Amino acid sequence: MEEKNIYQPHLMEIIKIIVETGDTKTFHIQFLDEKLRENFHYLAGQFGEYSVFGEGEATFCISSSPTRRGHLEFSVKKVGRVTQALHQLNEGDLIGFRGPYGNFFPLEKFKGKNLLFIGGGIGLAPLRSLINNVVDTRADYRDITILYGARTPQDLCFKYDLEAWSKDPSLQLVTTVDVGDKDWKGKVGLVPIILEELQPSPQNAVAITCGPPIMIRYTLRALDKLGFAPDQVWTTLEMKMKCGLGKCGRCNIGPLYVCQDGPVFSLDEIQKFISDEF
Amino acid sequence: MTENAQKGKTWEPRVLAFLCRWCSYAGADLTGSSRLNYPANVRILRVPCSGRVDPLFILKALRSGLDGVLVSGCHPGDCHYTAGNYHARRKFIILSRLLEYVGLDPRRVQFSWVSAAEGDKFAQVVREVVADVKELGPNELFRIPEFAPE
Amino acid sequence: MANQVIENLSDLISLLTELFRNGRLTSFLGYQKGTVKFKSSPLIASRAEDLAALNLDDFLHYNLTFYLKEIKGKVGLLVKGCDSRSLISLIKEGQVQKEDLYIIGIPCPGQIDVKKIAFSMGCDPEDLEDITRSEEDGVIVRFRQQVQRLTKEQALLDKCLACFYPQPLLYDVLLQGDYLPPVPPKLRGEDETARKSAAEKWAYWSAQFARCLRCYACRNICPACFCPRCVVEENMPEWISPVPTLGDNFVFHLMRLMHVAGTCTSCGECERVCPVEIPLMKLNEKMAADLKELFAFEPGVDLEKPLPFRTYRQEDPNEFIK
Amino acid sequence: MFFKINQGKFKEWLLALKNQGEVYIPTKENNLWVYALLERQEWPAYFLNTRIPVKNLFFPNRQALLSWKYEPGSMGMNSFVPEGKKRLIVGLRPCDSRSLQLLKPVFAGEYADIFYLKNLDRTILIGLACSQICPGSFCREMQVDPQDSADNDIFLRATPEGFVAKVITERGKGLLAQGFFAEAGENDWAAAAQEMPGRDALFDLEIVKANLNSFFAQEEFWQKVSAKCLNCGICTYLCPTCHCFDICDLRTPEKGVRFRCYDSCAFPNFTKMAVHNPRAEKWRRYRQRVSHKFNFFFQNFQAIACVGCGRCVNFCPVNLDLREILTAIH
Repeated sequence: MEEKNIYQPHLMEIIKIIVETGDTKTFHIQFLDEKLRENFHYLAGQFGEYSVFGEGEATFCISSSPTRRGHLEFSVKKVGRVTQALHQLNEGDLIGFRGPYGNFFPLEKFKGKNLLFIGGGIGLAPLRSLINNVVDTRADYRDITILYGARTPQDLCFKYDLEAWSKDPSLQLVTTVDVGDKDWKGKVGLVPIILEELQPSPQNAVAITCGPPIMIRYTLRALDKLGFAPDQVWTTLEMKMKCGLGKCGRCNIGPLYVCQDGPVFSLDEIQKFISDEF
Repeated sequence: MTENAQKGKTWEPRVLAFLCRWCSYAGADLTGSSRLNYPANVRILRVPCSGRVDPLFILKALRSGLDGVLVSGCHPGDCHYTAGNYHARRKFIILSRLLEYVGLDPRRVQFSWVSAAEGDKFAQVVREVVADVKELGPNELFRIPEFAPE
Repeated sequence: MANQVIENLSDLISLLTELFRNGRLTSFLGYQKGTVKFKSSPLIASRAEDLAALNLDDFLHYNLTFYLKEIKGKVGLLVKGCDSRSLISLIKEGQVQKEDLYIIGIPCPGQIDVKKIAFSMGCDPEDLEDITRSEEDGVIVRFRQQVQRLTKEQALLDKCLACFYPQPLLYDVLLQGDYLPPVPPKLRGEDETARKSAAEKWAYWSAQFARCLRCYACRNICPACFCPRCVVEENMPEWISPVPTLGDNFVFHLMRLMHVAGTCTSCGECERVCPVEIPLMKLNEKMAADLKELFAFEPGVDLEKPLPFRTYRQEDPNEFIK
Repeated sequence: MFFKINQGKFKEWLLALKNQGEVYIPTKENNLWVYALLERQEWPAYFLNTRIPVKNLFFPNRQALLSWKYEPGSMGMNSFVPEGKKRLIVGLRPCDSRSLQLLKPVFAGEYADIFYLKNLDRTILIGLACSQICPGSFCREMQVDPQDSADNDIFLRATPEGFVAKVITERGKGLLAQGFFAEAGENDWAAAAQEMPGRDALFDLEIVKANLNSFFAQEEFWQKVSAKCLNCGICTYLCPTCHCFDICDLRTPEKGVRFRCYDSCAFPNFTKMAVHNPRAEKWRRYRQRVSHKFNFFFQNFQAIACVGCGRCVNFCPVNLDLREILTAIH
């Protein structure tokens, strides 16, 4: 029998911390084990279990693109015990990492299509992995539109990415905030409303969305109005997880375990769920 | 056998002292400024009033491996908040008796009234508490077997 | 119509039906037949039609007042003498308003202690075939083709044998029937654990607490544990780890005890539900004895006297403080 | 292959088994039955089933997964290696031995949990036929035969003189070839079967299974049946097949241990996230428990995660009877 302890994390060093907003930070981490740095592979949409030793483990998606190797990135909003402990760490500190777990965005299916990304707040993190992946293999896709919203200009995450995307002539980036300030030059309004204003065509398109539950709900309605079919809409779901391995029993939606069968689902799949418990 | 004892060091107890900021903390301060000695085994935590000390704090301290706990506040009648120490006293006697009932030596959790003028009393109380806890030995009551030293 | 006496169950049902009809009640808590032997089952009625299942048998262990944590509105409920004390505690704690309740006192001839009977017969409670009350206050037990008569001392819960208040202390109506006579004020048989040495006590209690599974049944069934968020669920900071180590179990049980001090009426529900037989009643009774000795306080007997930790006297014991 | 043994020899055999590894037998401790290490205690003349299910010896409530220690400039991490010592559990009831096999696919698979699998691998299971139906149980409805079980290495049936043993696996056979047992035949085995008191089946499992999907959406039904529920963890912690767990750290300033402990779908915190709890209401949690056992588990592993042992029925503090709910769904 193979003697591998599936609950044992790899040690990783925090090599860089970026303060995104008042309560969100992005961590750049690197495996201590040099072989793992080389051999570790994942796909956009997958997640990991990150541990602060003594405080516990928490689940976050890997927010860096698999095309940009060397280190992993993940972003954390300070909401609970582990996230608070993460926020207290410094560059050079060690954390644990298990992964990658879960499924991923089916990039094969997206090839040759127009991509529409709709993100809200920290929900840009999983999309960002995919967006940068797509940007690095730009030739495979047609028009790319990114719609990203936050409460205020200060709450926009990944400002460096937003800047890079806005400069990229092959992308269309639209940012919006609920409440602007005097320096704000982007749009003002809720994401679903701006989405309807944009009038993206569902023709040969795929919409990928992630954000707070309330935003997702209204975004899905807006997409429906715009003529997007359920199998053209993709999202990633968030559930409480402990093991990430389909064993601990809390992230299920009906018989599906989000940690194994998800977190990426098409709206088509979601509509067939037996349960609304997510 | 504790880890320290195994390593050949002499064991020194760790005692946590909750001191009310108006009396006992000032008393401890006076001990220092009067250059009186008291054992360095005590770690001081300042609280607004002895009434602030929830029995949970005391239990948690024992649970976390501290060898003894001292709670000290103003003398009856001297509470800055009029009656905080009277209320505390009721909780403490019940807790103290419960601990005794389940077999925890009551000397591990002790209480005192020390005023801001009683620097010498504070030193004396700490000496007594530390001596008691030393006699009782390390608090291994809640030792977690998986934590056994390698 | 306060303190009216009800003759029998069918009169009670018609009274309750009337109360449901005229909107005086939105829910009713009672008993119905249980699905396993020696157990009844709580009945939660939200309509007059549900009352048909109401049934009073020999096994009415539940202290129904714990459902008041969850079921709000105009609630009618059945209380035994001991349950009425929990109710008084809850009213004192401001958890329920007496005006919202419709309290029906029921006769309690003392509740049968199945575990005690099984223990004295040298078997498990599951092995007992039949228990019926006998004419002379005891019970008749059938067990592996034997029939045994037990006295009430052998058959009833210890708390019932030491009960000062078999008649409810608070009620709107009272159901007629047999009540256990109140015992003369003698405390129940001395607790032998209290006389042991510190090391023996620790050995005993650590063996008890080490078993705890942390299923929280004791907390959830406790009428006095009404906090919407319990300290064990707090994790910033974490006071008590969910891992069932001896230390955390110990802190959990003692902390719970400190939190219910003065509200806990030693109804014994925590000990009854414990799946690993931790003798929690010993702790409750120890606490009750201390409160009585030190502060002359008896939980759940009068609505006026302030809770012990909400008040103080200057002459409270002080000699334990340096 | 069948063997038989008399009472006296059986006790000697148990003691001899101690040379093979740790022997666990049903023992009454603190007024409740558990499987305890065989030391001086006698083989019980009579017992129904243990209070704590046998899963506790395979998937304990406190399993240390790994430890760490901060050293100057770095950190050491150690995995707790599961023990490899051989064990023998004697007196398993058919329901409990079935549960061990039911849990296997959960812990096996792509991410194999060595803690459970190694425990299963190192343990020889010696089952024992029931002599009585436990209160609250519905094993026969759940297709567990109280008189026979293929989930053990050896299965025993008690007779007035001793036991008749049926050998199921090779490693079971090895244990009987020790001079304590005499050969027996099919007829001895059949004669040792005890008549279990009859009762009409409460429900047909196939129909329950078929109906669960359509019952899932019936909010009112679940609200009604879960009204009594206390949200305590007894039914899950005493359930031989419930396997949900939590992972928690305990630490001192310089070192710590990561543990796995039981968790229960009945607790509101089980699924609670920072802003949202998908199963905040009691009826959802109760529905999850029933649906997981009888529907979702079946969809994932083609088996029902319930063995009908009746512990959840018998020890429920408020007599919330799973059988009634299954009957209603039927």
